[in-house]
Amino acid sequence: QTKQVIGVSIPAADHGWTAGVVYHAGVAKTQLEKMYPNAQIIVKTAKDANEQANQIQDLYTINKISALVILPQESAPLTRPIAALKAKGVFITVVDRGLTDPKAQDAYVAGDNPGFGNVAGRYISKALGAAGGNVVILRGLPTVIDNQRNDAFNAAIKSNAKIKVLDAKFGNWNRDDAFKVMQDYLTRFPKIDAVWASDDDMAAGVLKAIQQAKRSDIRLVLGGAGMKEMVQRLIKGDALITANVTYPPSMIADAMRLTVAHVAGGKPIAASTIIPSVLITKANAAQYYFPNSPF
Amino acid sequence: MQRLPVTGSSVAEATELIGFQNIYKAFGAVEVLRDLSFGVRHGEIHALLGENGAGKSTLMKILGGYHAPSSGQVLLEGREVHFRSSRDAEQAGIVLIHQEFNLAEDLTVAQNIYLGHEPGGALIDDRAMLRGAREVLARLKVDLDPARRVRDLSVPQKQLVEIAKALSRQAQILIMDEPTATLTLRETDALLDLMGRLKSDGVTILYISHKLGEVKRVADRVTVLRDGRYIATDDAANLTQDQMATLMVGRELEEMFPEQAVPASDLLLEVEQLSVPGWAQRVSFGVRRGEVLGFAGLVGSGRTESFEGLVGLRRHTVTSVRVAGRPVRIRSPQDAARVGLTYLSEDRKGKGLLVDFPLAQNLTLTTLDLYAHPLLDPAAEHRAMVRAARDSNIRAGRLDVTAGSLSGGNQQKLALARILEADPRVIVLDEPTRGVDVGAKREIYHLIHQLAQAGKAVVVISSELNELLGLCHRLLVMHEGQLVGDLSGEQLNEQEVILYVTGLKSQCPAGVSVRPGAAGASG
Amino acid sequence: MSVSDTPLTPPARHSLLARVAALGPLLGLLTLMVVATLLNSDFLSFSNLTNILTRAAFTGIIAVGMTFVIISGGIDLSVGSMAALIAGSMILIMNALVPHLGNGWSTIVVGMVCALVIGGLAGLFHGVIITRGRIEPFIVTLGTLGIFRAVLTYLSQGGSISLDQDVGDHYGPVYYGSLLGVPVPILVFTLVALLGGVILNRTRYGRYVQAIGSNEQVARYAAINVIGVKIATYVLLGLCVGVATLLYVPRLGSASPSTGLLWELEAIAAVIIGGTALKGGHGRIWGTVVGAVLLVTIENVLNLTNIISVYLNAAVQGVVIILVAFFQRGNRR
Amino acid sequence: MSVSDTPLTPPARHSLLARVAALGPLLGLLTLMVVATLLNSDFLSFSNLTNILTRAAFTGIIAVGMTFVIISGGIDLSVGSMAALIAGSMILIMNALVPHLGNGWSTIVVGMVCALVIGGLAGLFHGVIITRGRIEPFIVTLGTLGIFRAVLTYLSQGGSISLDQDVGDHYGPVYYGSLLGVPVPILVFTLVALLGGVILNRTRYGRYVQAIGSNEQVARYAAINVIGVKIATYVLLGLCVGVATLLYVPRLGSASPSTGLLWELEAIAAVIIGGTALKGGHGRIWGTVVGAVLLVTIENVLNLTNIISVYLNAAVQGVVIILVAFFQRGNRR
Ligand SMILES: Nc1ncnc2c1ncn2[C@@H]1O[C@H](COP(=O)(O)OP(=O)(O)OP(=O)(O)O)[C@@H](O)[C@H]1O
Ligand SMILES: Nc1ncnc2c1ncn2[C@@H]1O[C@H](COP(=O)(O)OP(=O)(O)OP(=O)(O)O)[C@@H](O)[C@H]1O
Ligand SMILES: [Mg+2]
Ligand SMILES: [Mg+2]
Repeated sequence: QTKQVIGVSIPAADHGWTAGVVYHAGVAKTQLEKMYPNAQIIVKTAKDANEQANQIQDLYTINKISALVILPQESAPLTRPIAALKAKGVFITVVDRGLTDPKAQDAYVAGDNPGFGNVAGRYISKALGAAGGNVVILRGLPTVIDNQRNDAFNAAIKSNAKIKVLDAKFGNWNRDDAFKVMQDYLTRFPKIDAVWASDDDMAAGVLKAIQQAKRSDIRLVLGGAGMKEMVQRLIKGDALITANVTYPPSMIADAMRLTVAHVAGGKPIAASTIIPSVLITKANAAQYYFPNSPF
Repeated sequence: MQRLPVTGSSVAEATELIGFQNIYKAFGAVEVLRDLSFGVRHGEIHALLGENGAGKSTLMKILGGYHAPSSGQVLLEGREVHFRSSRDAEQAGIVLIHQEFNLAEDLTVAQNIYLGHEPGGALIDDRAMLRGAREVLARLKVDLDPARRVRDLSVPQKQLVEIAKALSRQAQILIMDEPTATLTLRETDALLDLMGRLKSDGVTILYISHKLGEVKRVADRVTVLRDGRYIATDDAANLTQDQMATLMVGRELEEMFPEQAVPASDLLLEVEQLSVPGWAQRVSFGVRRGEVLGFAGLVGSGRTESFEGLVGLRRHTVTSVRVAGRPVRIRSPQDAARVGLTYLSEDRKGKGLLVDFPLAQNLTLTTLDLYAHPLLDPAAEHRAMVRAARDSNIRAGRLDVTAGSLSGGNQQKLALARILEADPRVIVLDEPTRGVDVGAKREIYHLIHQLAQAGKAVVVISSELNELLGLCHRLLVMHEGQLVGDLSGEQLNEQEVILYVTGLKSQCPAGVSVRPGAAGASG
Repeated sequence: MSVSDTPLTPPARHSLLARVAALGPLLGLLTLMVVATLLNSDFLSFSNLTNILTRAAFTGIIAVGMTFVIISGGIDLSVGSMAALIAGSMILIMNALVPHLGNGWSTIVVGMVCALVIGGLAGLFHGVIITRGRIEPFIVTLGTLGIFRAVLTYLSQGGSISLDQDVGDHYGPVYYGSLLGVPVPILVFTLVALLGGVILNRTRYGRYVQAIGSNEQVARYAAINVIGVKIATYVLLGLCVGVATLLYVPRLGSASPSTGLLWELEAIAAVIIGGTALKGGHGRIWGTVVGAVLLVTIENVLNLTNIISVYLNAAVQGVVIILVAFFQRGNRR
Repeated sequence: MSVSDTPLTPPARHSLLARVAALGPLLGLLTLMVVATLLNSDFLSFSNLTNILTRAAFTGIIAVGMTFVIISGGIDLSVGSMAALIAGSMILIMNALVPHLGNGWSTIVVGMVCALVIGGLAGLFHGVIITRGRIEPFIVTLGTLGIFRAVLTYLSQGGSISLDQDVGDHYGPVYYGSLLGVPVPILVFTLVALLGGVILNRTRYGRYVQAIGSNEQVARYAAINVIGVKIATYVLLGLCVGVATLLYVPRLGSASPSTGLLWELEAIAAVIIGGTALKGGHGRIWGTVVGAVLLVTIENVLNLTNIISVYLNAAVQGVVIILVAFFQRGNRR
């Protein structure tokens, strides 16, 4: 059997979650190359959509890949470049961020962004109970996935009429910015019951701001994506962190596994694999704890 | 000439403080100084004369520690010295006043004067600095606030700061490279007096100037260079100004000022009620075709600002401007250029030339449209430069160097050549012979008259009274922003003009301007 | 201070050494290409080389305009945001035109014209505020950097703006097509660079730009319309951004808040690596072109090989940039 | 020159108008504060004001160092990355020291010293390469911008490096603590600013920095050690980055590839808004301080209100920056 080159193109590690993606991709590469001696896997990271488009071009031109697993930095701008590769016969597996034209891909492995928002929204409305309360939101960066999550969250939280969303501002998936936004929320709103930080990196910043302001009105901070420090706090029984919502960076490894099995092992692959977002609570936390991952 | 004793022997006399021995200096392939030897005595004022580009500044920079000679020795009290920096030279008591300003424009006067020598301990003693600066300025009889930023000063004021800076260093040997080039009567007088006092304090002064009258007045001895070679040294008392000029140029100079032709009667430029806020009020005058009109005045009298206003470089108001009888509105230098009015700035380095640009590109800057069809033709620009170098006698080692590497006088000639390229109808020259040697001065004077005869109107702003008197048909005098005199004919003599210049005499009550047409009547 | 430091103008400019140093960026690029070929012989393949040049076209075209701005003594930090805004507006306009003009060339041409007009207007705005308003260009364009991108984010409501699929199919050849085997973006880049070179070195305007950067006062006294020339440099840059964007849109078919992120840094770096002084006064277009290609080549080489940790890509880029600058340092004044 | 030779009116610089214009950034800040108070009266609360000043402390401290670099005619684009690298290294060092020195102050002090040393060394590296290597500071620091952050990313393997929990608890007061009711970062910021002001305006070194920025040749002729002074500005800036970082680390107790992102732009903007010329020569520390506070205040005001779309935040920032610059333009040369 001829050597199959599989390209993996993912965003550069610029915050916790993407760091997890890079980590899991690296781990999967080692495992899979051992499992399939006829497969060579090349992992590339890109800092933006433009660089990623360049990168997959290079993977095709120079490395002569036969399959590509890609977690697009952004959906729309990468649709065309990916379609161009598919037209040249490369097997395409898209991860997490759906392309604007699904015809450009062969397989799709994704987390569930609306589900992520939905699970979070339902948890908060339940946790605040019948009395309801005030909620502030920290959004990520202005992108399609952030819009999807935010819309689903808002829809879900409507189920509890007593809940009032005070404001939603961008924390840029960044601890620092989340810290500042939260500081200002605390100045502005005398009573906040729950914070949807929508990401564990941001939740870390939010917690520090609350700690500094010595505010006791906040009952709950909900992050997301299952960062190991947060899961650990959950296991320890932190007062504010009572739950988390998965959006596992390890989905890249799943996608790689499926793709390599397909092109190097001839196994069939489903057109679409959705990895659902689930609620982590103290009860099931242990199984989502990866101490070796950077995330 | 043959009676001049040539003392440039290679053995320095015992009484000599400074000895130059067989100095050579080359910049790349360009030889600037060749086998120069002469001595300077203790406590004398020793003038250094020579044409533009003769190598005077270069030699002084060698003495001041800014350049090293390519070969040859500099002796100080008979001992050979090797200065590796100006700081070394300063430690030996030698301080140089640069021909081109070396001031940090963002710093204040006092900060510049003390740059590198700030008084005080860990913290600078600002008060001592201001006090000290005020003292040196007072010695120069300059009334200048030492807390002002140099950027806001005029050219002459900057020159005075440059001098004050050197004075504050308590030099034993003071090198002055054309310190009076930008100064008017009064500051020049004060400076020459001060030089006398310094001399009696035992300071040795090396003095470069193209103003031979001054040389005659203060110098003890004179050394002449030509083309980087030593020519002669003699007591100043033994030489007339004409002899000095002859030595410099190497041949007899004819009459400095050309015959004046009679101007036509029609006015090429008429200006009514020109005011530049803060600098000049209601200045009105006219210039005839073929006329050379002089503007005299002290520093700060507003001549420069008036004309900068007129050509649209400053905010100004004016009742009317006519060029060749047609009313024009001038809001920018481009407007002025369009109607054939050009202005040569007195600030050569700051406003005149692009020192980092090649000569040709400086020459053609205002007249680029002549070389664009529609693409620029560098070959044509080069040809123009060759022509201009010949016509204006610009001496450069090669023509592809940058303007900044020309000697001061040659830069001035280049700046002048540029504004003539535009073939203007009315030419305003602000200090056109600043830093120019006698030979070249004469050429410029003749050029001015050729321009006048060719039917142009020429306005000359100058701080050299002799120049104005010899050159101009008519002289307007400004004092404190106002025209106070319109002198011609008999009135064109030094005593009379000085009375007006210093404000002791005025033709009209302050605020009432001289009518342009009234020239004849008052004369 | 040693004596040898002091000459007023370095006579060395004319020496052989200086001539070689002036070629610094080119030598850097060649060295890099040799290394790349040794690492992976496919580097020199025709398709890889055209890939590199095509990619260099975007920031390259912008960098040509930036060269003028920098030579004149200015700077423009907003070009990346401007590109994003132009891309977004252009797509919205074209999408809106489809019902009226169809999804063919008439729509696309109108879109392209709009790209140029928006770029030109943005440049005009910069130029006027900077010259008439007398505000540091750094500040003005730092401000518009935020403004342009924010407006795009608002237009896209945080998501992305996608071009109508059919229009995109017609528009595609502008990026993906080629003429005589040369991809269109490379042709346009070449054209822009040649034109830029001619304008800078062979026209009055170019000379004035250099003169103003060298000494603004002198230029003013020499009856040069300083304000007009300066404004024109920003307009020119705006137009270049417009051209780059109208080549870029068919490639990715969309615009989002992250479009054109950090292009300003890349464009400015290309200019400076190419040997133009950040303080203005003199510079050269070919240097800028080499600079732009060099930056893309570094990225390409990193994609071609696997020898260092992915985390260290940026470090390699940094080291190469410094090394290239070191090669050409003899040329600095 | 007698009294009668003095000009008719004092030059405009010394006029009332010029004095007011010189206060431009301060007026901008005050206006903004008035608007903010009208929008949300909590703005003026003690805790909000200390929040603002504390946040301003990081980029503010860096901006003080940057003021020196810019006045001397240089620039440093790498400060954000440098902060990230210092934070990461410092945390790793402290974590490694816990077994030996315990989790108390001795570990922390060693960590702090390391922060300063790393910052100083990075600055020294910049200074030497820029002066001795004669490379444009823009290029050198653009290179190290990539290098520093890449090294941190490598060290953290893309994730974040977290400080040992117990050390963090001991270290916390350096950020969260206060002295006489004033948070420590504000105190340090004040101290650094005062020191910076004294050094810039009252010491020889400060004077030389200005002289070099104004005219390097003149400085050299005045026998100033130009190279030494320039290197020292970068070292000073490196130390400032070190100080800022050692205040910052206890705040979040971690460093990640996104730590300090874009701080360089913020620091440079603070300097320029404060009235220092990008071309160097003159500047003022108090202006920089006001600039830093102003930038943070804009952000704070935007967070405190809800009147415009979140998507337009950056646009408001941009407009305010340009407006403030417009206020003080009279002050420009
Ligand atoms: N750094 C330099 N590089 C090249 N040529 C130089 C340099 N400095 C001076 N020269 C040349 O050396 C010659 C002598 O210049 P210098 O300045 O000494 O003349 P000068 O006698 O002072 O003239 P002026 O009266 O015009 O000031 C000139 O031809 C000048 O072009
Ligand atoms: N207080 C002051 N503030 C600003 N500038 C001053 C002041 N005092 C004097 N000056 C400067 O004095 C200079 C001389 O004035 P001006 O140029 O109008 O005189 P002038 O008659 O042209 O004399 P000259 O051409 O001989 O210098 C002005 O350029 C101006 O800058
Ligand atoms: Mg000279
Ligand atoms: Mg004057």
